[in-house]
Amino acid sequence: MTTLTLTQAINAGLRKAMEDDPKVVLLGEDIGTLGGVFRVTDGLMKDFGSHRVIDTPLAESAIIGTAVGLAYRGFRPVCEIQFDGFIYPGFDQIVSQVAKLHMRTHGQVRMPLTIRVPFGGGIGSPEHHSESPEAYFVHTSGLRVISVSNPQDAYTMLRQAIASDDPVLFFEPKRRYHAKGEVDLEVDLSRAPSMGAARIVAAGTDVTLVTYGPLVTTALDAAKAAADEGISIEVIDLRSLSPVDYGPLEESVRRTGRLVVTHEASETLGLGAEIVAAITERCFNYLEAAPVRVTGFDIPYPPSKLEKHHLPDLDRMLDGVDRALGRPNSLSGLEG
Amino acid sequence: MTTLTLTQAINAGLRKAMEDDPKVVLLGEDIGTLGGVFRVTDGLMKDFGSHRVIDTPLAESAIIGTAVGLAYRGFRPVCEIQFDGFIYPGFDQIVSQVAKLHMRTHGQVRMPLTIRVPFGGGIGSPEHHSESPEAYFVHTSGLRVISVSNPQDAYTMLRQAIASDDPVLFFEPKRRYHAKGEVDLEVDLSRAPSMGAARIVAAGTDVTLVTYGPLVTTALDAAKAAADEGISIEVIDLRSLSPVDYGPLEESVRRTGRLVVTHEASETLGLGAEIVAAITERCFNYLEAAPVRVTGFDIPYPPSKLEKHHLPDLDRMLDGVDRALGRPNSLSGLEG
Amino acid sequence: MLDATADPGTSPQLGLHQLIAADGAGVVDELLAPFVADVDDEQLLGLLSDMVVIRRIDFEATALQRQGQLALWPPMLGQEASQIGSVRALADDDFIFPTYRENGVAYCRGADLAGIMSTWRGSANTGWDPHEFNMATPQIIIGAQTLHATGYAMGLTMDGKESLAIAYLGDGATSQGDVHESMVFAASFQAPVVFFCQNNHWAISEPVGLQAHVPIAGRAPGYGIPSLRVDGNDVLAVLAATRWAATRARSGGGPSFIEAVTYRMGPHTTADDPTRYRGLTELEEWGAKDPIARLRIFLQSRGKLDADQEAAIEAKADAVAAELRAGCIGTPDPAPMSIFDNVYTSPHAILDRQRDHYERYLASFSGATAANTLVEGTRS
Amino acid sequence: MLDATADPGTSPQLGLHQLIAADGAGVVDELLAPFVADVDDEQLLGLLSDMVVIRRIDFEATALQRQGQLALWPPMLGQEASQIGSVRALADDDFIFPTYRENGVAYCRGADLAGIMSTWRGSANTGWDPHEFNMATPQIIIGAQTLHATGYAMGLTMDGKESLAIAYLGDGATSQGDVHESMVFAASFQAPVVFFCQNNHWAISEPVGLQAHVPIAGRAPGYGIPSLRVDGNDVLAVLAATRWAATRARSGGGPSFIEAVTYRMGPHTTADDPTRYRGLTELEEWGAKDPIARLRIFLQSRGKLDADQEAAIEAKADAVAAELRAGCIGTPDPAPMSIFDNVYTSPHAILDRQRDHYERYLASFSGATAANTLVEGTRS
Ligand SMILES: Cc1ncc(C[n+]2csc(CCOP(=O)(O)OP(=O)(O)O)c2C)c(N)n1
Ligand SMILES: Cc1ncc(C[n+]2csc(CCOP(=O)(O)OP(=O)(O)O)c2C)c(N)n1
Ligand SMILES: [Mg+2]
Ligand SMILES: [Mg+2]
Repeated sequence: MTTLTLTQAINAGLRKAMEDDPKVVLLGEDIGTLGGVFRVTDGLMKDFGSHRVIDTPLAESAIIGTAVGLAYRGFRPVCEIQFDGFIYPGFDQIVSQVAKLHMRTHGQVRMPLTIRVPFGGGIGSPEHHSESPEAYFVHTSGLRVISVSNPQDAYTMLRQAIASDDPVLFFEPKRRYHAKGEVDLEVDLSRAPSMGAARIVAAGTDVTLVTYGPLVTTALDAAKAAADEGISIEVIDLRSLSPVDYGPLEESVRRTGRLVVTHEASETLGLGAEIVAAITERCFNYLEAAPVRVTGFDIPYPPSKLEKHHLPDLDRMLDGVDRALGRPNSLSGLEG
Repeated sequence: MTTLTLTQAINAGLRKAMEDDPKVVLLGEDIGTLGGVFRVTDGLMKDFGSHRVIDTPLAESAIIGTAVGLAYRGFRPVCEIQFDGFIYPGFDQIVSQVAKLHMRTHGQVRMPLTIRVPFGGGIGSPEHHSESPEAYFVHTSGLRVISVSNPQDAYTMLRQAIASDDPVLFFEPKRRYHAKGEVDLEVDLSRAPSMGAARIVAAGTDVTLVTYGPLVTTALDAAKAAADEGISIEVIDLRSLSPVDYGPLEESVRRTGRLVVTHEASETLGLGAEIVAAITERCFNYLEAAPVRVTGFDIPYPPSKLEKHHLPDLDRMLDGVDRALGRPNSLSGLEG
Repeated sequence: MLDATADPGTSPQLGLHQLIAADGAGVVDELLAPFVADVDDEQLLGLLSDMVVIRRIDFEATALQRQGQLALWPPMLGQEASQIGSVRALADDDFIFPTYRENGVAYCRGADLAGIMSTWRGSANTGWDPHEFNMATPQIIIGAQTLHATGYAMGLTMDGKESLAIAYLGDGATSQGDVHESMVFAASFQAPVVFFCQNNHWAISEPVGLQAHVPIAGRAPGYGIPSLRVDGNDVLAVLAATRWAATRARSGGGPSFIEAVTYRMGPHTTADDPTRYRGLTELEEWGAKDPIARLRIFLQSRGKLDADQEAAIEAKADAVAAELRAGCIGTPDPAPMSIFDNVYTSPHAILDRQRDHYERYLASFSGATAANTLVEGTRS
Repeated sequence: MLDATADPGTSPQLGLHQLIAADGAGVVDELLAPFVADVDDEQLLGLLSDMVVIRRIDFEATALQRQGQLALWPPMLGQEASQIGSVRALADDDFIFPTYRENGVAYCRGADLAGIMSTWRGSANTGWDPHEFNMATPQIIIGAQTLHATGYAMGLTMDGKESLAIAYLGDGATSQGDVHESMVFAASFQAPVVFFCQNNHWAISEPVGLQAHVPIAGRAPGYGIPSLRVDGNDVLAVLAATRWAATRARSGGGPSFIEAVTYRMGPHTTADDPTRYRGLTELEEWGAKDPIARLRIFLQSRGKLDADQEAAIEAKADAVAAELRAGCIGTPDPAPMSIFDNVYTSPHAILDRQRDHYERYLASFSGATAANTLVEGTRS
């Protein structure tokens, strides 16, 4: 076990994937000499050369589109999109090409791209640097979407994503980049939990709190705070956003009867909508109250001085838990 | 009243909007001399000139992006995206500019764009010509999204969309383009129902069937077929997809206790997810069964010879209704 | 010095290059001639045969569309020299990224005729295995394939291969951002990619003048990419130009751009009505520049095309047309449950659930076989 | 003839145009000279003053960022001549579409200093009313604003106005598809738009050579857009070049492209560490070409800049810096509930519900005033 930050763990995962498979190449803006604006690719160009760690011209559609061509040729490209808000110029290539080419070619061509996206807010950045665009990709058939919350998952799941023959959107919670954790660098990928599996990160009995990425830490804090008030929250880290691993969610909700989903993305058609809908469909007779969503508002990301109001925090999560529990002291004063 | 096809109604709506306001200009590929690949803009270039009906070069990002510039200058641009699947190259301009500029400028700049998108399947077309991308835009704060199902709404709501100071995505059900209906060309916009209002198009008591665009006709047929079996379906045409007008939906579900949502778009994070989630949150105590979604599958749009399997039809809708009613003769044999 | 066009190494050759004029007369072109010095009469006959055959494919497919056997067809009438001249300049391991219109190219590459038709029939997503023929599926999103070709070419360099990727694109496509980004990447990485632009003068109803104010071939030099403007109705010149670009690519010379100036004699697709936007004069003018007629005259005037050879070519075309028709009509409809195939390479719980649900749903109509037949009736 | 670069009307002038050399000596440039024939000593002093002032703004903002008063700052150090020379060539009703770096341009346009800072402080989305100053908000999505400028310019033509739109962009931006599409549209519609590209040699850590294999100014002629390459550290030459382009635009001549060759002397933003990717030699080399020093020498050598004038300029800079600092520090945090404002122009049921909910939520912490104060504590 080694103590690593999230960025170091991703860096180690990239390094290991490149060592294991010469067909793994990295593409992105400023990922080479600079090592990325977050230093995630630090040192990799030096060690693997500029033919495998490629500083590209400033054009996201081309980063994805040339990666498609590289995949045609048998490479496993790992693209870095510098910030969440800069993925949209590459949207067409992702939706119409990356997601569809395997089906379009009757399975004869594979698109084992990994598209790394530092995402989410809370770091005091200007516009377009704090977005949570994951729902767009979850709605897009043909893609897999994952998000990590800790260094070990980052290391393991990134390697699994790169090894996957399906295209994977890999969302990195940038405000947790400096969070440290123990990482087993010798982890056996075939024995590690699949990147598709959700994980119960805190056991509880009263309410199921589902989240992913940057808010897992906050949800765990909320569970601790609630415990002091005698409320037992089960926290689930989704890990895979598409497909969602409903097994553990269903099992948990059947026990607790109550569901809260929380994410930074806007509420309307954020991932919470799908989870509330699917759990309602699957566990209707077990639900004791309406599921609750605690999310960013339906607004463009606000100026950073106001982001704390947009982002779900511990208090808003607990307010959501109160609502799910139908507790009279619910802060919002709103019914479900 | 005049009998018009859906395309003729849209054409008349464009014409009226252009007559009423000299700042209304149309931009798109092949919309001028040809009158659009669906002839929606037929005759408009001839009558209004090529400075108001602009055949643009073949570039969707530029169609949207120059419309943004025109809006800065006080114009009300109406962009045509030739087919649903060609909107993605313009996605960045829509999401990062069109949707956000009003907020970015503290309300000082308005983006009264209307983006017309012929959408949906059922016309035997090749790839990228039958998609239902509306959910991407419903998830995008700052946009309004509407879809029409009949010529009168097409005429009225298009004019309302163009008159709106907010950007509007206007989804036209291309497989209903030739459907005819009575249109009051003298309709008073201020008295007509708002483009934001949902409408009950068939009253019923047993189950609420919610849909929009191309499937409204199918849903009405399903309601008729069900009536023969003694099942009373209330059909709601959403009309506005963002924001959804929950008033009539809530009221209906409180009466019926059962909800089915149907659309062509894929299930996962299709609009049905939001409606099921929101209605569950708002009407939990009134629901007698889990809401049901009847949608396209989570696949890229299939080859046209197979599209009938992907698209919800009357039978699949009735199967959904059966499931919502918990009827034993449910075709699928599946529980909720 | 700072004039980007001054260095002969990256200089455009923007005159219209020709080897056979519209009237069938030979033309001297010093740049192109060396690249086809080896082309003998037999090879010329081969090119003629190819063009006649793909024109027949085009007619047959158009007829099949009218008869309801195809959902749509994008004719290549008038562009035979551009398609044949380019594809015949390539080696088998050169990788082709075509648009929807390069069906003649696909045929030359060896793709099965029924396969080629299957996507236009609406029964398949691809008509061939891209890896088997080193040719991607037809691209419908305008311009997108130019990035794929550039990426593939970057991969060739990484793999140390002396091969190339070629992207076909139309004049309309040149307006798309993706095409620009391709040229930026191709130039920066000196990728062995050939941009082969068929300027057929129209993008559906829009004339090329709307997309480009000055000749399209003039853009590439601004990226440091050498560019050639060639008579796209002159199969020999197209062959030579493509070999020029291919030679550059294979010898480490990086990307090249070819503008093949040709004309779309038919509608955009069978769904289009060109009489709404263009006159007969232009059509007649270009009819006089027909690629097949001119090669025929060129050969005849040199006594290299006799009646037997003509007949052999026609017979070949007849056979191909018959094969195409039979293959197309005989293509079975795909199985309903196949819509769930190949979305992912490995199991996917949500989709598997939907598949399972739909399978049971279909089965409920007519017992066990339902899942493999079409559902026509409604239940009520 | 077919050579796109042969027609002088659309021909690029790709030599590097200068009027004042790096050492302060005057240079003869026949193309540019007429455009600044009217510029007298007073105006030159004004340009010097502008440059000194915006350099001070830059230093002050950098300092404020270090002190935690700004979240981020993108320095313009080294690019003063490009910003001042261009903006001072414009009329008030010319509409500017800037990037995040044109803060000196915004200042010259009259925007309030505290306002300019507010977006970098993180307290506002825009620092000024675009309609009041005919200047859009700073664009962060690289290249996107070039389309807005083109559309605005198309609108000017429709309105019959003799005015123009100008898009600022960086060297890195030239790789984006949007920039290409802008040039296509600008050329097709002969829109009165000026593309003003500051080639400051870097896009964060990427040298311009990665984006462009040959000079950037060489691209525009491929679209039929005349192009000028100008010394971006020579304020007089930039003024002249922009007037050249503006004159073309106002007289129906359509779009123009200017590449101002300059250098980003500072980091990309205050968050960047350029020592990771570039050496001191380049920095020293460009330090010797400083835009302010050269104009100073130019004026001094002609006896047109005395100590009093220098002092007056410094005093102005001091005053601006003080105003900026006070304004910035004094900017109040925006009200929490303002996050719901201006998303739509009219009521929106879903958002209104969220607003209502959040208002009640905030109120629950500390009574009625909560909605207008910040919530810091947790409740447990
Ligand atoms: C991104 C995108 N936008 C629009 C279309 C619709 N469309 C199909 S073909 C075509 C014209 C293409 O013209 P060109 O590139 O010249 O090729 P040609 O058809 O002449 O071979 C258009 C606009 C599309 N397929 N993709
Ligand atoms: C679409 C997009 N991709 C990436 C970025 C991140 N980014 C911000 S500035 C920048 C470099 C821009 O370089 P250039 O255009 O030369 O302008 P300069 O910063 O030198 O003024 C990058 C990559 C962005 N803002 N937008
Ligand atoms: Mg064309
Ligand atoms: Mg730069």
